[in-house]
Amino acid sequence: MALAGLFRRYPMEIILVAMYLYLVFAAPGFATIDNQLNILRNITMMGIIAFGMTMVIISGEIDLSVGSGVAFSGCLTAWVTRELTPFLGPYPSIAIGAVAAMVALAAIGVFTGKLRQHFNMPTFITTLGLLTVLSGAANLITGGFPITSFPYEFSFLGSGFLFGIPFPVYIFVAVFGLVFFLMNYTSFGRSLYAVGGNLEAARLSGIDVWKTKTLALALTGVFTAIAGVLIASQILSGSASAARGWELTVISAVIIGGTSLFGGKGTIRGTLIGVLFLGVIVNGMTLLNVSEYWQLVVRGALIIGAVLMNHMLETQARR
Amino acid sequence: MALAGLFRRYPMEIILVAMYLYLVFAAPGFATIDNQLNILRNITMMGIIAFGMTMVIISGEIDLSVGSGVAFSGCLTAWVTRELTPFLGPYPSIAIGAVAAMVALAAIGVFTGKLRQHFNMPTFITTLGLLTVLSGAANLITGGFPITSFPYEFSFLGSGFLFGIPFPVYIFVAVFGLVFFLMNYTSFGRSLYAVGGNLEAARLSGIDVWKTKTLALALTGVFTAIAGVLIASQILSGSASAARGWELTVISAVIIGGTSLFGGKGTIRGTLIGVLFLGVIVNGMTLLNVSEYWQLVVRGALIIGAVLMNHMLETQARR
Amino acid sequence: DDLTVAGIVFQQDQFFRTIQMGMQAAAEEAGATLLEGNSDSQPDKEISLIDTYIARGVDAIVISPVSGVASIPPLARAKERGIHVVTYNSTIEDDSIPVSYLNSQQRDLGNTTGDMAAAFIRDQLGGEANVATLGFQALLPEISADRVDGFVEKAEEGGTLNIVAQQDAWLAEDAVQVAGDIITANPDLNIIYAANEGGTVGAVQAVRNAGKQGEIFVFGVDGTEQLVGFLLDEDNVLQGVTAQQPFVMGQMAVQSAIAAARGEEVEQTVIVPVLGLSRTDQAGVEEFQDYLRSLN
Amino acid sequence: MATVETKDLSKTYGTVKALDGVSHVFEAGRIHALMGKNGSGKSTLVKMLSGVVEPTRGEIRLNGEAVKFRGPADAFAKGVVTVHQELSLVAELSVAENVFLGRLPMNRTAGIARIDWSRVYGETRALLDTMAVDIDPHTPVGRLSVGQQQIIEIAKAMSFDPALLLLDEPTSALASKEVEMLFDLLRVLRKRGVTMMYISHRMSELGEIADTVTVLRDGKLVGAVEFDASSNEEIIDMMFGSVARAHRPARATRAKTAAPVLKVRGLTREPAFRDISFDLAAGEVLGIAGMLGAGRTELLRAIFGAEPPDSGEIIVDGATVHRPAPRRMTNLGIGYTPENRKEAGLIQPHSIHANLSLASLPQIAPRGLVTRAAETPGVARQVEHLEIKVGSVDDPVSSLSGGNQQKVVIGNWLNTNPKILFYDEPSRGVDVGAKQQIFRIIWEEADRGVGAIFVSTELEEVLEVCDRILVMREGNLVGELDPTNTTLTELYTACMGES
Ligand SMILES: Nc1ncnc2c1ncn2[C@@H]1O[C@H](COP(=O)(O)OP(=O)(O)OP(=O)(O)O)[C@@H](O)[C@H]1O
Ligand SMILES: Nc1ncnc2c1ncn2[C@@H]1O[C@H](COP(=O)(O)OP(=O)(O)OP(=O)(O)O)[C@@H](O)[C@H]1O
Ligand SMILES: [Mg+2]
Ligand SMILES: [Mg+2]
Repeated sequence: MALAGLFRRYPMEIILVAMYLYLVFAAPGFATIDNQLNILRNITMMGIIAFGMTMVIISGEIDLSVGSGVAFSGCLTAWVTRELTPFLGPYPSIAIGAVAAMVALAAIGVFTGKLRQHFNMPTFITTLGLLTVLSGAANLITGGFPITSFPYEFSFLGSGFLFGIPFPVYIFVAVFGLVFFLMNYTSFGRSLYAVGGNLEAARLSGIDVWKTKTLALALTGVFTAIAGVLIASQILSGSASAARGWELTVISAVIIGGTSLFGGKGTIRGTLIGVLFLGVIVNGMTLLNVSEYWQLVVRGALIIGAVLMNHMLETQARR
Repeated sequence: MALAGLFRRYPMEIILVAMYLYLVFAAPGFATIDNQLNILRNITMMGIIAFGMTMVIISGEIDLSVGSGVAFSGCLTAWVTRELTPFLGPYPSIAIGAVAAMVALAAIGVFTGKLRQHFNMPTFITTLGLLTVLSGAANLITGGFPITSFPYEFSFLGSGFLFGIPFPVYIFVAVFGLVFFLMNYTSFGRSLYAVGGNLEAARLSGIDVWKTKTLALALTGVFTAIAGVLIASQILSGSASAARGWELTVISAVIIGGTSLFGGKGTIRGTLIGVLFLGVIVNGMTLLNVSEYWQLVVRGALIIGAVLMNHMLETQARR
Repeated sequence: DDLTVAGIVFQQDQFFRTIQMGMQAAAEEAGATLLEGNSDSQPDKEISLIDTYIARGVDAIVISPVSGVASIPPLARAKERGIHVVTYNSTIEDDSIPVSYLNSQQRDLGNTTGDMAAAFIRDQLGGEANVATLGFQALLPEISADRVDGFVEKAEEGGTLNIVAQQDAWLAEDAVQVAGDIITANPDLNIIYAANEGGTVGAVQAVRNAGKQGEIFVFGVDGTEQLVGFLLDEDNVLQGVTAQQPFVMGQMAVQSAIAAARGEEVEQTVIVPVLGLSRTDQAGVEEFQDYLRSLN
Repeated sequence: MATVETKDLSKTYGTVKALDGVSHVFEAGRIHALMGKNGSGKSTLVKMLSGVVEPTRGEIRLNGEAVKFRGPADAFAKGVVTVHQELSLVAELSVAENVFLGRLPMNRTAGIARIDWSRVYGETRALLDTMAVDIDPHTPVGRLSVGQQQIIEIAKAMSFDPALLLLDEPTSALASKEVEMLFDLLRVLRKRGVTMMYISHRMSELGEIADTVTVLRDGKLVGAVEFDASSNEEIIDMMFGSVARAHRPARATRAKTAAPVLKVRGLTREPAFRDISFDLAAGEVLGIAGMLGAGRTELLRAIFGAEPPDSGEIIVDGATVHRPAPRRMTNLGIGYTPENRKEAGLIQPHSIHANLSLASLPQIAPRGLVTRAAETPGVARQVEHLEIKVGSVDDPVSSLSGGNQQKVVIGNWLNTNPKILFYDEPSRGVDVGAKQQIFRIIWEEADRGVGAIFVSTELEEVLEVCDRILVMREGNLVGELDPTNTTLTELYTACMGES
């Protein structure tokens, strides 16, 4: 049957559409344009990081530090802004702060990659340690108080609209485009799959496996910093408690999108679907006014269900 | 040199001893018997779970749900106790509640194993979903408020002393002994290494690979429930917010102890060292009055440092 | 005499940070050593902290317990060892343990903002309002409920309240999203009440995101620099907050502890008054802003 | 004693009929050679007999009784033991634990059953001694060479005391000495009445041990003959049908005047090899012969930079290479096809397409931009030239049979247009036809000026393919031979040493 075939090829897409249709009828206000834009804006931050994480996971590594990375870069940007504004004015200061955050997280990605290369340190453990370190560092920067050094207009970045579309959505689309291009049309992208699929074979084929992995980690660092700056703009301050626990949500989105945790397999399109899936669930449950406790249960069950569906279809196809 | 050789063979042990000596001199109150017993009691809960987790990780899987598993089983025990006490009196009710929690978490372990077996669902994602589900379930059981159905004497289990030693330490030692025996003197234990090291080879050798993995997951469920009951006894109530974030700490302890995240390699002795290492760090920093922010930074850095040390020695040894 | 006091908070945020500063000030003044700990809202972590301080032999523990019941056993152990326990902000259900309890009543926090909302509903909204609340049920259910219910109780005095949504969101970035979702789901929403600082910041930003300034009004909790700034902003979103006085609370708590350790009499219960800050009283808000700046 | 009968036995993977209605009786107490070109279904048949995969259709009878294996353990219980084509040992565990994996002996003290470790190690020691193998049972298997691992695999099978022994290309990683040892063991087993099935692509081995030859083609049974009553030609005809076989073309005798493209001086990497010096001329096919563990693989990998050497000099085109690494050597025009394709040669989840253009990425995408248009010619060329049997080039490479996978490994390197190519056991697990194709490719490339180093454990191949042969023994270069006036016996003696 055509439908069955369609379902086998695009299971997540179809689940997403089904959920969507249900919510259109069941959830008050879901189908409004405002709400759709809202969903879009809500998923941008995690989405941007998830695109980086997709590359990292395909390359056979993982990054557990993105949650506190977001907090850290927001705080760093706010701190630099506060310190420099008296000399340079707000906007150059913000720009310097944002660049500093990107450079810092990219450097940390390189550090993680180097440890992996030279000492075979699993990135799982390095980034797990960094999760704690960065959270401490964010608190040290702020001294425990949110830094509120941003001018009001700065909130445009995270909250403003351009041609009727939330501004961060443009950044989201740009990052998606960039990663899509990298993964499908460059040797870097091809190498990601190769090093994740079989490290030794990739190495013997002359691929610079460490450069590939390190670049994926560093890019994720940059994307994390971008998300951090966007969050800081949304809440108009640098807060050390922002984005706590995001690492696991971002990884969920990537895996819901069909990327294999063992590396070598996955697509950026899938991650987009995964991110939308999670975004729609949260939005839908809020609109339906589901209690927080039930939200936890439903969200966990849907994550398991969605990935299970993918795996069932795959298992079936292999028979 | 003898010392160098010793260091190469027992790196973590030596780091632990060095840290210990430092704290004896630097941290007020560290060297008292009270404080040593205190450290012991504090590590028992995580330690018990870490022993189970060691088996799971060696078998090539992971369990991210243990944190909310602890909360869930404490709440379930408290709830059962509240409902049954009018009919059976407190102690039979607690016993039934504790057994119910163990059975529930063991069943969830079996569920996770079955999904892995039949649909090739990575345990990372199943247990990640369960982390959320169980946390929601714990909150639903309690309605958000701690359930205080335990008689005062129940606190003996988690807080009492027997022959001058905190009672939970006996449970800790018993679980350690059990897992040590399992891993070194039973075919189940050896199969753990085989299925984690080379799944296909294990299967071709006639090992029931899925039974092995599932049993490790179920045992970890039981241990998690034991830890949950002990915590409930310590706080004399079932609380849904207990043990948040434990999963990553427990995994850190296992990996600091030298177990490979990729499966097939590790020892239970190593995990004991890893658990002690983390316990001593937290206790020492509290006694030294290190600020919360610096504690985060130091803890993360020490985790990275300790694992790095292990890996550096290994890399060197291979040359 | 060299006194050692352990001061335990249960969260890292501006409120508790300010409490710690108050504690430090009081300890310094009395020449006592202050040990700082954070229980992270987790009963198990709290136990291991308290036990560690008992082992270290502190003279007093000043604590905001994570739970009214779960925190009793370890504090009872501390008391057995002759350690003086002072609770602040939250307490335990066993009155015999703490020598003193200082708090702003959580219900008062809700009530005070509720009074402002009642006046607002009566005067500006014609006696009827659609209201959404943001709490922190999954984090600290008891306190969250006290604040939200306290708010609703008083706000109802200003007219008819339709509660259209009750959700959890205590971190600013979560609150931006959740409040944003609620706003789209309820086009006729008038009021959002957020029960903590992060929720209030997020709710204000969500209203701004939606461009609903002047249509949706936010009431909240806590007197931080950012929130005070919002009260002075001209876009008329944030209407009122109720500030606790964390610095004073921390200071008084440590003072009580030291007094108890020196064998002096201390008050069993001390209510630290809360302070309503309303957009209608700009002078009061500015005065509070000056006070905040003087702390740093 | 076990008679094996298959009835209409079939296995389909998706649309691929791996085995298609095979009905045959394998008589008890004999050695049955199972022949067929790559992908003809031999391994699939063995996997079904050993309970690893379940048949799609049909049934298996042991001694007349229908059996249904739900897993390898069921097969063991019936005395069916298998040495699989792909190595299946746990690298982290010791030799002895691997031998007893899944059935560790227990003893009972105070009512508690526990593993009897002294028996595990004692019995393994004894077993290895009877096989005259000098490997410490405590060694982790991961430290052994591929050949040594293969021996452990065989030792493991022996330790079961099988009634039916299935051997899927057991000799593909073994050198002559070990092959002889294996055959001796098999003959002893045959005397004891053990039934055996033996898969190999080495025709020469059949004469030594096979009683019957059963041939599969494209999943179907072609027929079975008594070995004594047939000839090699007949068997090869059965395997390939009417398809014409490649024959060795007259090798253009090259002038040995060409300048050396590769010079190796005093190369050492302890403990694998030491003080190796030789030259390789453009267009020359240089063989390196040696016994198992002689250090050939290690030498090639060291020159290629996979594991850098301790000391010595590598000179490519007259320039010394400092700090060799795969990437640097690839850029210098050197290629290396590894001996273990599964671990080191292929990206298994990748498509055939991507695997064929992996090493040549720098050429295909000089500025880092990959387009399908740039890749397709190379991919298509290799599929055609190497006659890789593919459904679609977008299928994962793991769906190919062993031999076809090997061709992909070689094709990947040919696409880089190398100046020098190292072939490490390129014919491992490749059928006779494909083997000839691969040899032809080696010669053609050599004629175009590519210098080749050819390593194979099959000495006949070394003699057939190479222009010049170096002999290695225990990590030392011990001699040089001219294949045109060397006999197999001479080469074998040179590899074995004086004793
Ligand atoms: N797991 C699998 N999934 C899909 N197709 C498979 C699988 N295993 C084998 N095949 C296909 O089944 C056919 C028979 O494969 P098999 O491995 O039995 O061949 P073989 O005779 O052992 O070949 P070789 O000599 O190359 O080892 C091949 O076409 C192969 O591609
Ligand atoms: N990973 C390893 N660790 C330790 N020793 C090794 C390792 N790999 C190989 N060796 C040793 O190095 C020597 C050379 O092995 P190598 O694999 O190069 O031999 P070879 O001639 O290619 O034989 P084959 O590939 O047929 O096994 C052997 O003594 C082997 O035991
Ligand atoms: Mg085969
Ligand atoms: Mg070799």
